Amino acid sequence: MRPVKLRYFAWVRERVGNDEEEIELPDGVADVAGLMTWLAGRDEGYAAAFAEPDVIRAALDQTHVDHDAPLAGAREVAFFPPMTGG
Amino acid sequence: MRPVKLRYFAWVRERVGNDEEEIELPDGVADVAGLMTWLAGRDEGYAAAFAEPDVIRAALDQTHVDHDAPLAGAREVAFFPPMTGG
Amino acid sequence: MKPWNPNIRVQAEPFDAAHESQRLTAGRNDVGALVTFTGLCRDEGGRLAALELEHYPGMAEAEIARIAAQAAERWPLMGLTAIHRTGKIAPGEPIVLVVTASAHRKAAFEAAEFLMDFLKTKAPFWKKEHHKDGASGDWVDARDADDDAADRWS
Amino acid sequence: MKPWNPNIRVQAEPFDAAHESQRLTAGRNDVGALVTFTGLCRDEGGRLAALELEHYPGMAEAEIARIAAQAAERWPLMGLTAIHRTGKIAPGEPIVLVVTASAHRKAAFEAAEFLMDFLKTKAPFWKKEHHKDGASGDWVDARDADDDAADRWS
Repeated sequence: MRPVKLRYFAWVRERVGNDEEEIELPDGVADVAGLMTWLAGRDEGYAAAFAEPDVIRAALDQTHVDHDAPLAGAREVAFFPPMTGG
Repeated sequence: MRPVKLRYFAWVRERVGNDEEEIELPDGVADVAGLMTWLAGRDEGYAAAFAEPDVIRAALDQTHVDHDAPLAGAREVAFFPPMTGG
Repeated sequence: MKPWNPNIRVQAEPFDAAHESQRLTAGRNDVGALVTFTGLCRDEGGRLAALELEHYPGMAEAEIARIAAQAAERWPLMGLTAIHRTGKIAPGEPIVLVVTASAHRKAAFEAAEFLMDFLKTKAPFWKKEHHKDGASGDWVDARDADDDAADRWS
Repeated sequence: MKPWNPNIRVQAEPFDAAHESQRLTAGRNDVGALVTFTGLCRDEGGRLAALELEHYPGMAEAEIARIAAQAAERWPLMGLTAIHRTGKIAPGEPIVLVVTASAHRKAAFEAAEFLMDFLKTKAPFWKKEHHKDGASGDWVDARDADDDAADRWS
């Protein structure tokens, strides 16, 4: 178990009901996809946020990553919908 | 024979030694190419201006035309090098 | 070419496109082409009262810097500015500015389009609609056309 | 879309790119993308004292209007400005301005590039170089790259 900061943006943030939190990364949660599955099981809000994980984008330490990216070493993990700036 | 205004620009103007003139279009000069051939025979300056007719662009009444365009009806004929504005 | 650093900012305040453009050419005689792109908030036929721009502080600046570095590697640029606003923005107001300077127009145009295509699809910003009837509307959906535009550069 | 007329000018005086851009968006909330291209006089590594722009009065304006009409037919534009200067222009000074306004960036970018490609190859302007050593230099040669750029739109 090690501490990780989680950050949520846009409708992921709204559904989770929080913009950031510190968690202890559970053993067995090795990559981004695994973390989303684990988060979806926490409560209804998280379940709604991560109901369609394929749509969610992730960043490790403020860099875009794919869902199979290992969490090893990451201090900040962010989840958000596809970007719509510009 | 009918009067036509001729206009020259850039190095065509410099070689001809004149920016515009009024001429009587000789019988037998029917298109832009024919007019260039006739002009090239006038003196050394015109010969230098029209030495490479393929390079010269022409406009009839301020609209770009090809060298086979008939002169019939045109009041203003302009000759100039390829454009280099912008 | 003179060395230069991209000018990247994420800010709530409006920007002055003219001033930002002039900065890239001031005091130099080797810039032949300057392209400025301004993205503005539309009212969508009178429906919208505002757009609200959320962003990921830190990553937004870092990601724009990564996109700018790619553009600078790909085209012979002499200057590059990218400014993205955050917070509530009313219709008619500017949201994003990209300025590129180069000796020739092809590089300046292509780099500006490249920057905008990747700002749209990679920079962590999200738009939410606020409607004129007072309702807080939906988050704007990502457009497939924007992904296609970004894909053409790969 | 509101009706609009292209703003086309051929003039010796400098232009104000910021003012011309603002004119296309002032008082309206449907423009989402504004592209401004400024072409500037380069000193070619310190060699040039000035460029002198000769033009064909009457035809220059008419030809730019024809090019603008083609752009307006091809892209859903909400405004278009094209200004070309004439006479002697010093390094660092602007020569040409194109501004395009549209709902989306693709149309604004493409129309601006189209306008510049055809201004270069079809509008009757010619550049002569004036050298720093006092010599009146050569007429600038037309570039094949400019013809190629124009050909890609056909």
